[in-house]
Amino acid sequence: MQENEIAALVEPVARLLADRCAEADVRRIMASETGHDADLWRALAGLGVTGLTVDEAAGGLGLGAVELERVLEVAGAALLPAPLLSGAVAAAALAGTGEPLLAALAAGERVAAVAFAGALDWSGGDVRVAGARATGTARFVPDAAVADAILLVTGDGVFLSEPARVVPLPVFDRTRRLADVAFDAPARQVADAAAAARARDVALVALAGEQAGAAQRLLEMTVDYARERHQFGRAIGSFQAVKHMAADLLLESESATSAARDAARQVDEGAPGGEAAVALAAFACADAFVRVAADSIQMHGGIAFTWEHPAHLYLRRARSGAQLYGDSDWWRERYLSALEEQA
Amino acid sequence: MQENEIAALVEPVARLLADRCAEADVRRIMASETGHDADLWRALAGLGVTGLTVDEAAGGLGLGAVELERVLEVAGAALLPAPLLSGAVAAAALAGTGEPLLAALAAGERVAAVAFAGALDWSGGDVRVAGARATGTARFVPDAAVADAILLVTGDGVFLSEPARVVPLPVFDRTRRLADVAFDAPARQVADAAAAARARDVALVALAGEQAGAAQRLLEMTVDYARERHQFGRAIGSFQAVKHMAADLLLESESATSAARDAARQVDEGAPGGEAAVALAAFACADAFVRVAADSIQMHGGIAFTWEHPAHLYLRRARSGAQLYGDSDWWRERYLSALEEQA
Amino acid sequence: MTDEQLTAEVEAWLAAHWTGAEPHHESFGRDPRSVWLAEVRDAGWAVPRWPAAWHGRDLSDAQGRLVEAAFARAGAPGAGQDRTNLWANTALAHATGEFRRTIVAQLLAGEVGMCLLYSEPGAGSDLAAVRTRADKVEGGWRVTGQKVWTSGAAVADYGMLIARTDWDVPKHRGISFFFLPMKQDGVTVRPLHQITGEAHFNEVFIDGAFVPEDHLLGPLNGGWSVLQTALAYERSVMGDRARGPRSGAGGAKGDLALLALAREAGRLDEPVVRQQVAQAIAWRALNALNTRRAKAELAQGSSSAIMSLGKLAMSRILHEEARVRTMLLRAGSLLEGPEHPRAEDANFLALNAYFTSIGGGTDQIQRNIIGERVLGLPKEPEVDRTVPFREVKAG
Amino acid sequence: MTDEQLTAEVEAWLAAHWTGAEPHHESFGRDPRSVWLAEVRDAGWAVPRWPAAWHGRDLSDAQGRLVEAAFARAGAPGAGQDRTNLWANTALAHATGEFRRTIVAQLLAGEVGMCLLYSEPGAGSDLAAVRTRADKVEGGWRVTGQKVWTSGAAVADYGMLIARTDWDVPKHRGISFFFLPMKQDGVTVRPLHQITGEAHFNEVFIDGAFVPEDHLLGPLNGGWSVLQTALAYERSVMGDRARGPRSGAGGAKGDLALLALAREAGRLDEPVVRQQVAQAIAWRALNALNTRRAKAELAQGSSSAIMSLGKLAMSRILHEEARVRTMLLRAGSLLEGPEHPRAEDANFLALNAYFTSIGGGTDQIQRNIIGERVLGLPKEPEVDRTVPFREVKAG
Repeated sequence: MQENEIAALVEPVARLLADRCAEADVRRIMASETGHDADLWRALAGLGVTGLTVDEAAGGLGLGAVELERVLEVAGAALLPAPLLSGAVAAAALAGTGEPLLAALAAGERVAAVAFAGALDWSGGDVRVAGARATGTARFVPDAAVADAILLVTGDGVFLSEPARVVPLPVFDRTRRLADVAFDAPARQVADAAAAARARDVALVALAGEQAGAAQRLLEMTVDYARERHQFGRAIGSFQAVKHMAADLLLESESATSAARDAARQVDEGAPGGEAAVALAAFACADAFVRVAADSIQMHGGIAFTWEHPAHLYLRRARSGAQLYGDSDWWRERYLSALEEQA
Repeated sequence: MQENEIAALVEPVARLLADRCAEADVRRIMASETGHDADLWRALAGLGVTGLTVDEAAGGLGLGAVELERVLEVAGAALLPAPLLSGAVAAAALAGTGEPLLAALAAGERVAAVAFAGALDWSGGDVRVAGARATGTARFVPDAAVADAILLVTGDGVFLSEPARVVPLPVFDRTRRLADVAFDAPARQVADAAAAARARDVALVALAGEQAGAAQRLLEMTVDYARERHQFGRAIGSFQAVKHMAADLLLESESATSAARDAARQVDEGAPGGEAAVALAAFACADAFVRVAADSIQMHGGIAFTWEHPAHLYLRRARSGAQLYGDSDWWRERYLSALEEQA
Repeated sequence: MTDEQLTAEVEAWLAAHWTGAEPHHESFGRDPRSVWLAEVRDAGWAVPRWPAAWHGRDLSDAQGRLVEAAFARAGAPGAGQDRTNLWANTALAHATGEFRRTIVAQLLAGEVGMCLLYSEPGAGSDLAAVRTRADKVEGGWRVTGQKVWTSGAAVADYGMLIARTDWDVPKHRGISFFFLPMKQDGVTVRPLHQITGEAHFNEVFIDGAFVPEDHLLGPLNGGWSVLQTALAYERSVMGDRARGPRSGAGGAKGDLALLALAREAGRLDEPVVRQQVAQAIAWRALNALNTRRAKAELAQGSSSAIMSLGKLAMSRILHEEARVRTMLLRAGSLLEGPEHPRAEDANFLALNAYFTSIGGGTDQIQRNIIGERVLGLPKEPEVDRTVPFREVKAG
Repeated sequence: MTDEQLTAEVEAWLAAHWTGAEPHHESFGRDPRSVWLAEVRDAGWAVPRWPAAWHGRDLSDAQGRLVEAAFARAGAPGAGQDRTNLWANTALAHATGEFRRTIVAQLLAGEVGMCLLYSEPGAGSDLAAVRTRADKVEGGWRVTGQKVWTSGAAVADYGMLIARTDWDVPKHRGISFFFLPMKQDGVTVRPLHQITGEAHFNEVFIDGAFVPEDHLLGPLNGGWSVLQTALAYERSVMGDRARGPRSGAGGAKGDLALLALAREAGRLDEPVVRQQVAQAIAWRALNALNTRRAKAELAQGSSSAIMSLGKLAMSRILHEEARVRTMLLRAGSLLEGPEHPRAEDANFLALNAYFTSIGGGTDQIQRNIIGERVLGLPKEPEVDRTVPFREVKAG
């Protein structure tokens, strides 16, 4: 898509979220038992967002990682508590399979979660798929407790299996619910290893986009506050201590945005440098968001040390996202390995 | 020694260096072929500084690491280009041996250098002492080219051997000359492994003291400049960007000073936590001095980008000292190992 | 009196009065702790360095420490409040008349609860910008405004309050310092939830509350300098107030907690982990060495520049330790709650580190203080220093 | 004219005139490069977007790029100076009369050498604080003062000079902009040795040097805005001016140099090393991605905030790369000189990184610019903005 088409795609989503996913909504959904708002989800489905990356044949928009990433920048900015990322990854995992789940995902009628396992596991689970049977537990699976279907994505391919048990976890970032998912049932392979790898890349790019978007928004909020808040007879943003932090954070958040968008492009193009680009986005966006969130609290001062101020919601999201799909040290290591292979 | 006695010891040294080791003197000695000023050395000997840690029986002052560290703070502050550290380490290595070299060191009549080798080698040399014979090359040995005697300090003890070849090296920090020293001759053991270990500790504490003292002095110079230099109608030190860097550097330089002095005390006391304290001083002082030197240039601006300004002399000293006796990563690793053994 | 005689006297008094616990049995209707503290006060041990007319014994600082040491050996509380009791020191220095006599005695016996009413939503780093107003009425002042970051407001009898009493002079010159009676209509206390979810602090809404004439401390419009004295006490203890892990399950205590945690996580053999754990431990160790050196320098009578660095150092230590804990736990840090104490600790510490880096003056303000007061760098131009407060942009 | 026609015309002209090198054979007594540049100028290709009356062809920006592209394909220099020639653009915009006509033509042909006379020992970050004075005399001005950080002063014919022409107005309003003839008594050029030991710059001592009346650019006392235009050119290229290793022995080029160096040092299997090498490479890669995105945004007509970040990013990259190189070499970095190219590189880069973090506005000034111009944060109070320059503290 051209930049103007992307803008036209993103704009109604941003408007919907401004209206239906304001801070008060986020707090309400956070405080709810499931962390999921079915009405909001239907409204997103109404814009086609739930089917963004679902094949057109299954009623989706059939778009790529580039468009997904841009939509998730907006979702991240609003701290959207909804299974959007999981659904997009599921759609990538099932692309071209004609699975009936795809149409239900596009329509927003069903919710999918994705458990990475085997060679694609970052979180210490022990799921094995062997002899058409899945056993073991996948850890920290986003949205699993509200999902109608849980895909198992391993180094060998994509599988569907009925989970034996889904145990919701008490999470630090209550805008993204996680669960441990135990398997002990037949597993049906629905896509190959290439689809699984692509699903992994889409997950990372989507998360990176969320982080970049959240960092941008939080920095804007912080800069606005620094313009308006006066101490010592001056806007605090006129003090170099605050101004220079803001400048440094702009570099972080713009770099994150560049990295996430470039990785999305490379995933769509299947470019040879793709693995490095995805790894770079994974750690650069995670680190940038953590730093922006941390420094934003410092720049606000006391007001951001309160529960009522939204800054800590961003910090929680930032800290959690930085551990969800492998940590930054892990991805820096992968980045260097990918560069070595290129060199 | 009590604090007031130490002050009385240090004060004449500081006065001598202010007089005879001003920036112009440092530059003159830097530019000389040997990097050594025999007159200045004699003047130091006149104050007893060359015999600071030499046994009283051999005509020295018989002082410990605590006093040595404080004198080297002053030497480091002045970037003293003289084989003072080497001589003090040699004295520690030979303590109690009655070697005739000790008296010559105390009197300033001879200059000693120390090559760490074997288990105490940090710099990639390959010296071996076996069958009362030393072979191989010790790398980056300070002051070797002007030394009358070169001690070999290994994990097994302290040895004297006539070097086969001393090759002066082109060095980045011309206030501390280094040479590669090749051995291929009989080696006579003059002290045991405990003396060798103590010499190693004294070397590290002495270097840490130099670094702490240099960091203090450079920070003072930088703060003075920030008070006097005006841009935009204000002293640059009134800008938070400069002021806050200065505050952070004060934390660095004071921490370095505390670490160096504590390590010196523990070396003298032979305390059980001594190894950790020495390791801590090694990396904390090296890192602090590098940071103070680097940021001081930035705080000065263009003037410190000139050869004529002394800031880069400190940066050269800082960078070199940080590699001379093992780098900071190495010492952090040793620090943690020492803590593990204590725990 | 020689040091030995003094110590003997204190020990004799303690032997006669201190039973190893506060006197529960003889204190019907009164707080047993207050009963004990009143005894200590009346014996002159509460404030041994103060004048005899003010419950003291006119002792030197060094002798005062002997008194404290004897109490500490016995495990008895209450001695040395001349060094530690913010409230009593402030009242002695600045209150007047009968109120001074009453309140000082009560404060030394812990008979009244206190809180601080300084910060406002619009006056955090810049305390001189307070907008809470105290308007003169018959017999005293009527106070209206809002205060935040108050601890203990719900149980306090008095709040040490700064309020504006003159709006037509520059901001530092129109502030007065009061003891505001808290238990009256017009004072409403609400819990203030922190970033961690806890509520250690309050917001205090003041709507026409009354302060009697004699509850003014220091001169009218001279409150700024009273506040400076009071803040000096606070700063000197700030470095010690940083809290440890919430779970209490930290394994090894103190400096080596990270080492223990890394071992427990099975990651102590990873070089990248070892470097980070070592550096974090080192920062804490260096701060301890700085503190020890500062105390030694102070003991020798030279003032120490190092003392002012502790809060800034602690801020870096706490943020970095939280980061290293998180790194060690990896995905394990996604959790919280009592069943996941390691994650709870890492996340709590990451959030609570701002208590130190923001509370009691942000790191940025602290760097200003170090730069200006310790290093002698010039202040920034102060745009509001000479402007009537009415015209200052604030909030 | 269509794009195709234009390209065809340029290519035809090049085919007829460009022999693959500048015309040595026919240029006795003249600089062969100038001979060629004069031909390009006279054909209208030097400044295709400028008006025909000024050596141009009135082309659009896009068409101008076609001209540049055709020259680039042929390997011929001299086209597109309307985009790149600082001196000519400044002269065209601000010079007047006959001098304008002469100097623009000479500058486009590279017939005169130029240098910048902006910075002074007392006016670095704060260029408006210049104290070099230009005093009115018959037929022009007499200039006295000292300039620093000048490149090419020894061979320059003119220096673009800012000097103070009114001392009784605020500092920005008393500065004028001149083309100072360098080859005269009263102008002394001395090499200025940098921290690296090299001397790429000069100090220029000016003692009563004469500037003719018509060498004033822009209005008298209106030099500050002329300077701003000129500085804008410079900033846009600053990010590209950072220099690489001195030895040229860096192994792999560009982004992966550190990877190659780590392998060469036998340390690529150390996890601690790998993390640091990866992060340093990542910063360079992220800056490249930012630059690419900024260019794409500019091409779409939206202004880009990212462009202003490049210099700050490059400063971090260069300092960090030097640090990683040093870490890789360990004690090997103690050396210097041609026999130790790796050490030479690491040390040179560590020193030369300040060229980027200080030169052309320090990182601190750059953060001000980003904070104020990009993020819209308010400026600091400017104490000297309205004060007669005589009364300003400077230097």
